[in-house]
Amino acid sequence: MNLLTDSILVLLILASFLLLSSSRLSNCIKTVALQGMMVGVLPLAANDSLTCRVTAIALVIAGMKGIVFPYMLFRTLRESTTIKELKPYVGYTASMFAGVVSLVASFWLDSRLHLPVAASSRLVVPVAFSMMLTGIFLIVGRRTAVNQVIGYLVMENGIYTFGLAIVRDVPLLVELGVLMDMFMAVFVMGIAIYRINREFDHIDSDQLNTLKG
Amino acid sequence: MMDVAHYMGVPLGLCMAPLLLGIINRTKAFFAGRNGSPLFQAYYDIWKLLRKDAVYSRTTTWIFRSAPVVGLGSVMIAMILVPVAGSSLFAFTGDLIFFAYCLGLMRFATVIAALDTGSSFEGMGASREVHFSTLAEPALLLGLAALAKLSGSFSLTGMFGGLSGSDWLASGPAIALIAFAVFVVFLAENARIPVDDPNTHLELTMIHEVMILDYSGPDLGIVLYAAALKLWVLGALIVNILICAADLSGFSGLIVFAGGMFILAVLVGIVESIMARLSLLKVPQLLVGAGAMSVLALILVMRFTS
Amino acid sequence: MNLLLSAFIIFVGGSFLSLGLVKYPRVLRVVGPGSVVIGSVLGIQPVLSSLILGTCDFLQMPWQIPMGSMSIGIDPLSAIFAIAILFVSPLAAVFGAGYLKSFEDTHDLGKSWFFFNLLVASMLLVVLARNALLFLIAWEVMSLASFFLVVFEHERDSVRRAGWIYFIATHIGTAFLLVMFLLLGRHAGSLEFSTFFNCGLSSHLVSVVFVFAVIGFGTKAGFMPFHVWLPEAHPAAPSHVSALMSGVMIKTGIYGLLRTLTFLGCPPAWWGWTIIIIGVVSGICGVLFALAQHDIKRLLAYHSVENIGIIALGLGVGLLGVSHGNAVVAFLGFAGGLLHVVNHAVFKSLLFLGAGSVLHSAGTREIDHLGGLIKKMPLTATAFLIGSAAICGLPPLNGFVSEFFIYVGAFEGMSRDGLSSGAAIGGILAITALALIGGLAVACFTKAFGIVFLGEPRSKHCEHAHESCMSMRIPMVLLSLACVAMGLWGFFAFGVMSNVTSVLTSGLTFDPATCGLITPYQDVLLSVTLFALALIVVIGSLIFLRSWLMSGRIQQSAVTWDCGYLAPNSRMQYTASSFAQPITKFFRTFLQTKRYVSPPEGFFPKTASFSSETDDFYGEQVYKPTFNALESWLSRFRQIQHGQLNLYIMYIIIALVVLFVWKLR
Amino acid sequence: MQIDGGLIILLLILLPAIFSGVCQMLRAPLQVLRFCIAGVVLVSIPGLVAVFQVFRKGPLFAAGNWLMLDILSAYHLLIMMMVFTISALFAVGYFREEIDMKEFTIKHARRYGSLWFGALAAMMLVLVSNNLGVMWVGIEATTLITAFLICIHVTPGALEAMWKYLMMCSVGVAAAFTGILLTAASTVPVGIHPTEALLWTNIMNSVSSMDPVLVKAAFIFIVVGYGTKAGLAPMHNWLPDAHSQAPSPVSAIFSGFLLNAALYCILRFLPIVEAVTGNSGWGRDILILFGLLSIVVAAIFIIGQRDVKRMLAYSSVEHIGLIALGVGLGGLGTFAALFHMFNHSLCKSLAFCCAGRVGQAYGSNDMRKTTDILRSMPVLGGGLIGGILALIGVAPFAIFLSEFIILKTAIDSSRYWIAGIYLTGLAVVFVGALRHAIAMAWKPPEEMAPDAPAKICLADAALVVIPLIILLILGLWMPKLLAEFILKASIVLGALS
Repeated sequence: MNLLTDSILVLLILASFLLLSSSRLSNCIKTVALQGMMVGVLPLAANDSLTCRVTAIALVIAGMKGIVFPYMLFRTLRESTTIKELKPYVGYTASMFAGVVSLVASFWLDSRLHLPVAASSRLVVPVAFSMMLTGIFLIVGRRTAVNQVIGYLVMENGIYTFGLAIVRDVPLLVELGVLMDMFMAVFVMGIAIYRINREFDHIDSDQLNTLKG
Repeated sequence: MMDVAHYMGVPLGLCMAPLLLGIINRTKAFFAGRNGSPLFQAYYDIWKLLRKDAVYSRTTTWIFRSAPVVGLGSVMIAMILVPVAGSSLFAFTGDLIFFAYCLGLMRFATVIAALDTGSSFEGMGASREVHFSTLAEPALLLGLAALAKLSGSFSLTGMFGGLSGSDWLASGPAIALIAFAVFVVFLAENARIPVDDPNTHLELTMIHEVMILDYSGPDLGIVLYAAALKLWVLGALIVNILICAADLSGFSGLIVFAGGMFILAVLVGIVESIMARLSLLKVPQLLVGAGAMSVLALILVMRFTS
Repeated sequence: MNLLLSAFIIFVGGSFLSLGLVKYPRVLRVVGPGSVVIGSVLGIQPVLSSLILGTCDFLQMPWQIPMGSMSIGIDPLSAIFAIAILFVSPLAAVFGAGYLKSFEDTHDLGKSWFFFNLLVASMLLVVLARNALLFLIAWEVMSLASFFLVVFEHERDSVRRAGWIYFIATHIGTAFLLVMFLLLGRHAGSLEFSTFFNCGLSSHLVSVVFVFAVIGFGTKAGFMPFHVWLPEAHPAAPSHVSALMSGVMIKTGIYGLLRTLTFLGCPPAWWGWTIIIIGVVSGICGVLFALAQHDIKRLLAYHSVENIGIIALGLGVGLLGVSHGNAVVAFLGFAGGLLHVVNHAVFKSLLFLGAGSVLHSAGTREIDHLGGLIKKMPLTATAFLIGSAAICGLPPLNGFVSEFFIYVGAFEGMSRDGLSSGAAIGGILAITALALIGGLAVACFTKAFGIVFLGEPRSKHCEHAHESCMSMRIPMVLLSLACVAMGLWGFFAFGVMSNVTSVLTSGLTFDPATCGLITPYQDVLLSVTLFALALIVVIGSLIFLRSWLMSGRIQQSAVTWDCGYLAPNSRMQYTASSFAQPITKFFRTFLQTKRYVSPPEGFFPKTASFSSETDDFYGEQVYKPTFNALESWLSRFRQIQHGQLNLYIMYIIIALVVLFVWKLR
Repeated sequence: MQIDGGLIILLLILLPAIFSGVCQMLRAPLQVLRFCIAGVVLVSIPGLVAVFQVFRKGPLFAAGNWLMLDILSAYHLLIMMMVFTISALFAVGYFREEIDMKEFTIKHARRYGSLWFGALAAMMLVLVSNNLGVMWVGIEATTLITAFLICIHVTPGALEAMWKYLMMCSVGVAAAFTGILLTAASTVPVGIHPTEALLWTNIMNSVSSMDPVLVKAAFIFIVVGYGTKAGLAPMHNWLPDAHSQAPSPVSAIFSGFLLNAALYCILRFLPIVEAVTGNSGWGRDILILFGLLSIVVAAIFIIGQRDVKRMLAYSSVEHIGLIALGVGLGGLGTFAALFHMFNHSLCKSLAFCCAGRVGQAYGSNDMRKTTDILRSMPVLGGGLIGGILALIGVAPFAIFLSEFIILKTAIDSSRYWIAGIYLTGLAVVFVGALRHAIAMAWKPPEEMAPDAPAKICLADAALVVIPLIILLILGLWMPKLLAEFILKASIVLGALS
């Protein structure tokens, strides 16, 4: 099973890099859908004993992250005229570089922290860190609102992976609640972007800076 | 000290004060080679004025009319406190403050009376008066404080009574400084040259004379008399400083004191004859100088006694 | 104590009653001041008895507040301030009843009387409180109430600005007091005043407490570098309020300082020095700035600074006396300072009421626009004259008595030791300063009285001037009488003052009131009283003599001697500015007077003008630049709220990283 | 009288949730607003019963210990009731004009009512949950629900504010979730059953054997994460935008309770981290840092502020900082902080509501335009000015008292630097806010001021006067009951034990 887990984890990192380097929003959404799906099935790969409950939750999460969220984002995108990230704060090459740096930093951080890892692979925690950092990087470094939501999703993926790594068993109710909240968050963000687009004719978060001081 | 000076000091001052003016004028006349007015001219003037009718400005009020008597009253009270030949009618700790503030009251009355006329000339005089006296007051009080420190007493009588020839020997320079400072204050407060010229005829340059321009008749007489008394009481301070070396009392003390006053008057006359009036802008410097001398004296005294 | 409590309750009740009576101005006119008068009359008996008999009374009630307790008490120290409060407040209130009549249509007098009563109540509570929290709350209520009273005419920009400055100054002062009391409370273990004494603070902290008390209380009292609110707030407030604030409220600062000193044990000499230097600076600069003002109420406000300086001189001399173990100096200094507190309360409120009366009838505070008012308002003029003479410290009025105490105390301090001793130099400083202040004060008040009331009217303002109504005149008459009476009471003040000073020195090794060293001064004061009396008698009989002399004489009237000029007019009179010009020029280094001159030019000059303006040195040169610099420096940080979401999120991350680095290394 | 605690707690969450649905069925805007009042009163009944129970008998538990109402949450519950009541009462007056102008239609009203009750339910969930995960869910839910409350009226500003609010709080709350995961991880060695691992009561019982490093890391995430929501500087940036753009009754909730709810979550973690680090003040130091930073930042922004609602928002940053500081100082400071929480919520919701009405009347929130309000609208203007005065710590008001006690705690523990920064910050706030308040109160307007409202509504007057009187009374006299209540609550936080 270890091989499977590790390969999924590597794919997750590759997805992060893809996100960092692609400018077309639709590509980004597709990538994040893929990443979400993989994160969703990760427990299946990581767990030795597959119970019914774990499988069910994993499938639901994979479905949400891989299908529902991207779908909602696509809907949002369809309404808007923006299809491409123009002039990000940090260029794509530099983003890639930052991704590499964050990956290295994650491994270093992991080696420093000595977390009581519950999962089977040592790779899980650094990958989770790297995804969190990438997510934040996307939020901070991109202009379009959609890309920021994508960043948020990546960060959530990272946190989820992190949770998988260190917490053996989150109570079902909590897990569902969290999921529900995430769903709501993306939903609300989608609506917000939709409205912003309608009101301002753009979804450029950079230009939302009239309120200051 | 139940001697004659104890009781005679005040009457002596009341009687002799105008005479000082006469002496000063005679001295000046002597220096100018004139005959000069009679010694008792001031008495004649006051007497003449007291018998006259009066003219008042329509602008003036009761302030103007009562100021001369307030001034006279306060200078008389001050006179009670000044020792003559080592003793005064009354003395208490801190009476020099009362003395100084009585003169302050007199000034206050004179100044507001001048302002009561609404004349710009009198206003000008009043303005100068308060300016100079502001600077003269610290000089006087500090000088007296130095004396007080020297003698260890804080009443005029105790102060002068406490001084003796040995003090002159011990801290002569300090006492001389004080005497000089008080002399400057004396000249300034009494509107003498070099601060003010009592005989000037140009209103713009006057200080004291211009403030009383509008007085006439009995009021002017009172003003003149009060001014003479002021000359006497402040002069008495200087004389007291200077004659304290001679430890005198009783009748002989009285005589020596009166003699000292006359010599002081002559001195004033000499100063007036040989000096020109200072520019008004220079007067503050003179007074601050006097104050500095007082401070210096005070420091000297404290060094000697500590 | 019960009477005092009921007085307090009447003040508070009166305040709320006035708030409810907004709709009935006629009733309000009676109730607003009425409650102040009734309360004061009720309260004056226990205060007097404590003052004269030296008794102390203490009352503690539970109070549902953390660390607070309703501890109130009266001792002679409280009483001497309470007497000022209870004497001046009702008179100011009665004056206010007349003064505010013309505002009835435009302003909400209910609120005004509400805050007035509240101010009186809180001042009373300040001097009675024996618990730090109670004290601070009363203190803050006092500030709040007086703030609202200051901004009574809030439609004017200058008034609002003044209110702002005042409230800020007093609030920042309070911040220091908070720290001070808490430092004391921390070591005492409670906030009761009774536990504060010698509560085991290190000498380090005692000094901190002292410095904070000087700053905190000095701000309220108007010690020189902290006085900036005074010349703003006093002119802005209605005159009866200025009278109350200047006469009484700022004295609560002195009270607080003294009360704090009673906690701290034997003072080191430098405390006395500090207070003396503050006194010298406040006194001299206060009167100099006063001299340069054109606004009569601003002038009076600066004189409050000056008189606070005189009080500080007295207290400083007293402190030096205590620290050198010299009972006589301690007694004379403290007694002089405290007596001046009461005296200043009387004559300063008199002067403010006089100024209010002028303002009310002539409609301007500009001294240079006034003149000749003595003919139209003889009573106001006489009252103002008495106040002026009193504030100059001239005998036989009350100002002289307290200055006399301080002079003698300073002399005693000076005469004891040589130059090596601090007390000697302190004494010299005090004498010099007092002498200079005395001279300058005469200059200032001859100007204020002379230009406002004497001569010919300088502008149209004075044409419609009229004597004020009865309710405004009575307080002025009473206060004038008090000035004269207290000038003669030096002898009686002695006993009272020894009661008060024994509170101040109660924790020390010696008590001047009982050690017998001071008894000779009782006779001295008797002499002062006698001489003051003699002065009155002599002047009175001289007046009598003069009128006898003048009877039957012809008294002609003419124009003022004009030196040959044929068409004099009232504009040619000396003005306040020109009167003060020689002195202000002499002291221009301190005053920094701004002069705006357009001199006459050409052979036939048509216009020329001159005006001068003396801003507060500290306000303009110290506080304003500092605050402006601070504000512009701080506003640079406002850029962190730039509207960019990305960077906001960055802040979150930075906060996380910093915490990790800081806390989880 | 035996009352089933569990039932009450469930009722507390369910009632608002049901009301939220009911709002969709109402037919007139005013009806919705009145229903809000009725609803909050209805919720208050079980709420008060529960608070009373807790006060008398100790914590109530429900749903297998997943829900708990202890004295700390009961205290917060009380504050919440108060804030929501004020908000509901003011909303009627606030929206009435918009209803007349047809700007606030039934569509808006339904949305408003549903979201309003939804927010109530979500915050209730935060308060009553014993499970840290559920608590998190509640906080995230409040974010999402209240985001829409900001833009009841879709204006560019409101949208921008909403977007920033949403993003910042989501990121922050995600960080908090990481903290919760770390906490859960740190309980692994303890051996609590996983389903119970996140129960606060269980964690509190097993602090001795938790991994300190993990707990510390968790606490950092928690403070920064929830601190974002609570408006602690430097994570406060969403706060002035959201507060200024939201309708005033919503701003009142935001400032009056939303921030407190987030802070409440941090407070829940504080005893854990303190116990784990051996009461060394490790966690309290962090709170002190954020508290002071918030005070300073707020002070800087209040000086030059022009928008009255933004100024009040920054004042909230300041006061949340004060509370954090008080709790951070511990001991008596915790007591003062909790007391301050009450005072601030009461005062701030009043001030926001009054500011909203004033702004409506003047058509602007710019303080340079809304001048002379004491004349043009004596009651509401008076409420605003009185509120500002109380907020900046003018004396007889209760906030002075709580600030005094916080200062006392700082000085008693010899932390003079803290006292210095604290006082400086407060002084700057005072200077800045007072300048604005004076100008607003009395400065004659440059243009014509709006005409005074036809008549002063008695309800309005009561709404303004009662909170101010409560603040006054609390500043002068603290009921024993309240003191005891707060004392017990601060014992939960590990103070005064």
